[in-house]
Amino acid sequence: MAYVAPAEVEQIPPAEVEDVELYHAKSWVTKYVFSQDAKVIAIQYSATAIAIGLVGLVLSWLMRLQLGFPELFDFIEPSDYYQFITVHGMIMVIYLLTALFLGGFGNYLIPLMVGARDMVFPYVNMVSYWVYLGAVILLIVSFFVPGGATGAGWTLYPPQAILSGTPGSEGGIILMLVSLALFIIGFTMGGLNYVVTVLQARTRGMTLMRLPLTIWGIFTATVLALLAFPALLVGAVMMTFDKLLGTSFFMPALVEMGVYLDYGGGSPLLFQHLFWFFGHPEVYIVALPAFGIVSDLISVHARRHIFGYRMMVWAIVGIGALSFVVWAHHMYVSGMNPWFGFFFATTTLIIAVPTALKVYNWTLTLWKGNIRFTLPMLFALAFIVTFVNGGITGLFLGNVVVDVPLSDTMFVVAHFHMVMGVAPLLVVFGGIYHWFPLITGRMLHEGMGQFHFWVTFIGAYTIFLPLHYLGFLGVPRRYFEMGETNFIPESAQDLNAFVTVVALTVGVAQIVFFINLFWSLKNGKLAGHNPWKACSLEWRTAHVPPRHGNFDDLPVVYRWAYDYGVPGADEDFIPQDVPPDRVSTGKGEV
Amino acid sequence: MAHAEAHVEGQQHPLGIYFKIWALLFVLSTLSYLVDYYNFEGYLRWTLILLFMFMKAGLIISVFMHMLWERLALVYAIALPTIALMVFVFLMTNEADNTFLLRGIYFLGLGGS
Amino acid sequence: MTDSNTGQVAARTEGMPGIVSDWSSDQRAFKNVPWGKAMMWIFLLSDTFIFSIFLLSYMTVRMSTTIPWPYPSDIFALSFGGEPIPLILIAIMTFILITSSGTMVLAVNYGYRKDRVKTAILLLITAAFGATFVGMQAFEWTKLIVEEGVRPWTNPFGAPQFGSVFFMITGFHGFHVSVGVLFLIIIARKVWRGDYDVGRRGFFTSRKGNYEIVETMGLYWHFVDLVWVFIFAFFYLW
Amino acid sequence: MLVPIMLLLVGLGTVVFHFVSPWWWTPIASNWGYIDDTIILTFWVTGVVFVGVVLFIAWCTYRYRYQKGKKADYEPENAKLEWWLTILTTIGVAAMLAPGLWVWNDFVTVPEDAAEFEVVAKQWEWTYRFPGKDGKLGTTDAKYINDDNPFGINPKDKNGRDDILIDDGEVHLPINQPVKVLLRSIDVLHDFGIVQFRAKMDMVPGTVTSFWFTPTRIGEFDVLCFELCGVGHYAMRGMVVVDSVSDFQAWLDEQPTFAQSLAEAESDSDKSSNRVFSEASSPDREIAR
Ligand code: HEA
Ligand code: HEA
Ligand code: CUA
Ligand SMILES: [Cu+2]
Repeated sequence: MAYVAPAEVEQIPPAEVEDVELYHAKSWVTKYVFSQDAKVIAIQYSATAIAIGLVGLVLSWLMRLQLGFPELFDFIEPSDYYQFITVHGMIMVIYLLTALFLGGFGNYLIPLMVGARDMVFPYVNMVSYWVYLGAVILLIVSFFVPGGATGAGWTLYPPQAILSGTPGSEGGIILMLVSLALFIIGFTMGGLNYVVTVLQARTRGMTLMRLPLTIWGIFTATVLALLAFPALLVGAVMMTFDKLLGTSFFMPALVEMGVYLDYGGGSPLLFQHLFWFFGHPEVYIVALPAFGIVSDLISVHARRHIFGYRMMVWAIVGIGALSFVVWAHHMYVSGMNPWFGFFFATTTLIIAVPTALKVYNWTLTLWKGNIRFTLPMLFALAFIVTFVNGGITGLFLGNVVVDVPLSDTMFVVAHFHMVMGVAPLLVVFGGIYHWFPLITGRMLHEGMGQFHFWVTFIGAYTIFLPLHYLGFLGVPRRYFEMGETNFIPESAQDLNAFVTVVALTVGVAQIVFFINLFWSLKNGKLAGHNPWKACSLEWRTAHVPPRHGNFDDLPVVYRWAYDYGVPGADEDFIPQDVPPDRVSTGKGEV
Repeated sequence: MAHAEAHVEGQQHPLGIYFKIWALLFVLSTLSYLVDYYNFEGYLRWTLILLFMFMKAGLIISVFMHMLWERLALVYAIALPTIALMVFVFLMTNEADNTFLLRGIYFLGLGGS
Repeated sequence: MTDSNTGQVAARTEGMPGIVSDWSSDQRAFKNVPWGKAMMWIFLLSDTFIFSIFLLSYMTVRMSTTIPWPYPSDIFALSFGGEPIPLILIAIMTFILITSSGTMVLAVNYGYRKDRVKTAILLLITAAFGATFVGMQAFEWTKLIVEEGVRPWTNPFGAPQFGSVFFMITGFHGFHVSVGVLFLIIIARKVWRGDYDVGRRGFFTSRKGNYEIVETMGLYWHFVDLVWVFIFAFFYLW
Repeated sequence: MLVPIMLLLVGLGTVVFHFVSPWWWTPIASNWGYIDDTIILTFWVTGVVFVGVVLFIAWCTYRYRYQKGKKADYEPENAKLEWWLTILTTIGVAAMLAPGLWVWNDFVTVPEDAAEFEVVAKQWEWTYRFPGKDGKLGTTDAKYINDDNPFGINPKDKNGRDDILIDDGEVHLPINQPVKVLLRSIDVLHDFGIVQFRAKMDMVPGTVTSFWFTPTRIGEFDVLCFELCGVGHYAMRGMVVVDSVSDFQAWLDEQPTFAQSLAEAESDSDKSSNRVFSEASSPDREIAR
């Protein structure tokens, strides 16, 4: 796979499809606003996702203020608090990470990395973004309708989500559901593009087993999303009907604040199954792209090929497939059929094996490498640490009987922030530091980057590590305030206050990151072609940043994306489109 | 192989087969309708319904949607993910049964507790 | 073989080795499958998940409710003068949808022969059958709502979920049919005008289309028929 | 140099924090010691892996830091190494899973001699019901719920007449007696959890869920709600008091039965005029199959 023998040149097949005809924008508006260029769409997606992510971040501060200093901030009412956690969770998982990884990184990198001129259906791709924007706007609007946004938790469990004891049960929940439905529709349009582009629009010589792992991660995540979102969509539709039409899909006979309601016979557990049939793949939807991207970051900056590439690909595919049969590990104490516990605990722990292999392969890539401590590498290292930490706490929760005392405590909150809130977000940052030179032609400022990295990594770790121990004490999640108990020590509150202070610090430190982004746009060091000396195709365009259509002539691929440190070659890397007979070997041209 | 193939990649088959399948679909639909008309009950009914359903679905997918002539790479890519659905359906039958049982015991007073 | 761009295609392996060689080849995993068709197949897979989960939810609420489930056979009976015939309207709708599938598959076939006129006419006939189907569904809904007093939240026969599921699933299916009819008409118009012969650009996409779109449309239409097979079996007959 | 040191510090810091932190679980008061054991086991298995991985990266970043002109080693795959890692991980996973499932089997197998009592949750308070002398709980339905009958007990079910109702959030249990807790909610999801018992379970309206345990320590234990149930979720508290058998019996004898509370309601019946439910509006339900 690695050092392609000259004989293989012969086997690069001819082009199967004619080169596409590009749509050329006629005006400023069609070029930058209603653009059909995947790269512009990617930037639109990313900017929107990050903007809404900042809203999520601010919400997390408000939550932390309340948790750290429960008496102090009387402008935060319990109902506000529940709205904050709900919208915070929803924004972070779906509107920020899913959109950023797939819509943002996916749109930018897929065509470039597979050697295509654009996505296969640029028009649909464009519509995808605008629908997504609509979903985001609806989400924001929901804060301003009477009753405010929904406070049902991001899991939106009925009956509670649509009954009056929950904030936002008047209008907020409906807007939330509609916004989700819109997100799914928009995502489906984009997602079909990503999948078909990877499957059907690769350049000559680009076999699936030569794809950079970034693409494998994004591709698999997109497939998961296309198959998992239907469950959420259906659940959302049915809940909307329960609320608006008075149907009883999820509503058994019940009493709302003493009033017997006209519902009967429905199954609240059904919604939970639907939600988690979506929800578990969803967490891998945000994890797999991170896995992929981090593999590339590690390989490039350790100047070493990724270790066990085939294993990495199969692990991604395997994790993706398995993620559809583990969903009810979120429901161990939901009152579902008890024997499910055996099934789901087993599948859940099995999924740890491919994940563990990925972790090993990352570390084995570092091993015997030539590691440069660039910013992307720092973030990648931090990812490994936080991900392993969060992953192993997943093993606690996955082992059904251990989950019983820990479920719905701060331990769960700590688990998923470490594994989802911190780890993939570090990869997002790493990815931005890595590809910013490609997108803008300039490097980000190193000093500001270092500061941002250390504060974010150490800070985020410090925020969430102690929360596990609150979970062991038995502090429940989604508590506006802990109040009096006879078993939780006073010191738990001090810990909470400490965590809040750290969280605010980390949050404020993000300002440095944004300053860096804008400052470097104008003043960053010029990057030139391929500043990191990477092998994959996105750095092999004629222009940096790549223009509409990406490549002048479509590249032909002769090798995998990880030919770093090939013995015999002069350089320590050989880009994918360098034919074997062009590799300079010191002994002269072959 | 013909070099034009890269451009014309469609499926061309003699019309005859479509008419045959068409007729067969009519027959199968009639049969499944008759299952109801003659009031078959219990397992016989369910088996027949499923049998005719799967036959119809199979014909539509394989002939009308041309799966029969597609390369296996596509066929499997479309078919395999449905396994996840089957697992889901299987588990939900158990879940629903369990709910039904509990409701019977605690709300309707059937059986011991 | 050289780097020519002529679209030479080597003979392909079949069977299981074919899967391996297709997936490990470059450029395309689905050989000979145009982009539009690949996209439609994957969309249909996603849509399969949607419908399956609708049906699964129906199964779950039906199995877990302790209130008797109404007997669809009687509810959907129709009498022409004398005895009520069970499910007769549904049976006719089934036949109509199958017929439209038949005309669709013919349209696809003529599309590939680039027979502009026949293709357009067959597409229109398909659309007409589709519209008839939707019309009959509207009739069925009206009858149920007005005469039988079935509502999404309640019905006179038994478990309230019966009505909810009925309106939701047939509604969602009917929506698919209606969208299909719309697109059939649009494509028929394009075929009729000869857009795919002269390579006229799409109004929105500014791209040239070709007759492959007819097959892609066909996939969608057959899928709608396919879904009906399952709805018929699980909702009306079970 | 900074990077390896920081990685080392993070790894070791985590371990140190674990061992010195004053926050750890609340002492157990039930038979579920096995659960704690499984947690400890999981800690050791995963802890070793965590420390191993972090130390290994720290070492790599030190040993293989960038040197100009150096080239990384080229070895894309190493089947033997990958197999070993797979096997070892599988063993590790199995070592945690097997005991876990074994304990879970205990958790879902209710012993024959378990006594039953019911917890009824509503927004945002806990109430409880014990079977009366007949040892059987009466059937219930949300439609029977009204001011006189907040538990929704079927008035026609004679098993329910002698049921003992506790309406004030505090319940007593006898020590060392296995109990099966039946969990019922009349409005939304709740979760009956007692940290010291290491057990919890959601209550789902429209069905009855359950778990079992044996209290092993006399004392008062806070009941917390562990499932988001609206704005009052955080304040939904109750208390379980574990008594000696005789204290428990004395307490139980003081509690009113359903029949008594109905009779009481009868006597001032005009107060309950704001009945929310009328028999006619919801027909009796029969079982379908
Ligand atoms: C990116 C997101 C992400 C990822 C990757 C994971 C990964 C995992 N999660 Fe997590 N999880 C969430 C996001 C995520 N989770 C979220 C958001 C929730 C809460 C939702 C809510 O309720 O609001 C949640 C909740 C959650 C629960 C439910 C808890 C509860 O509510 O009671 C469970 C239970 O099984 C669980 C398990 C796991 C497991 C076993 C993994 C595994 O995939 C982890 C695998 C990784 C490793 C294991 C680490 C690497 C391995 C090694 C270095 C070797 C290990 C060695 C040995 C095994 C010997 N998670
Ligand atoms: C990816 C997901 C993600 C992320 C990043 C975060 C980030 C944070 N979260 Fe959140 N959180 C969730 C997902 C996430 N969370 C979910 C799903 C829930 C459950 C909701 C529910 O129960 O319904 C939850 C709930 C939750 C709770 C529990 C509330 C409760 O149960 O009572 C708390 C409490 O401390 C909390 C705190 C924080 C803090 C302090 C941060 C941060 O401040 C951490 C530090 C910040 C950073 C490291 C960087 C932040 C930058 C951005 C987020 C945006 C900018 C982005 C780019 C430039 C790329 N979160
Ligand atoms: Cu009751 Cu939370
Ligand atoms: Cu999960």
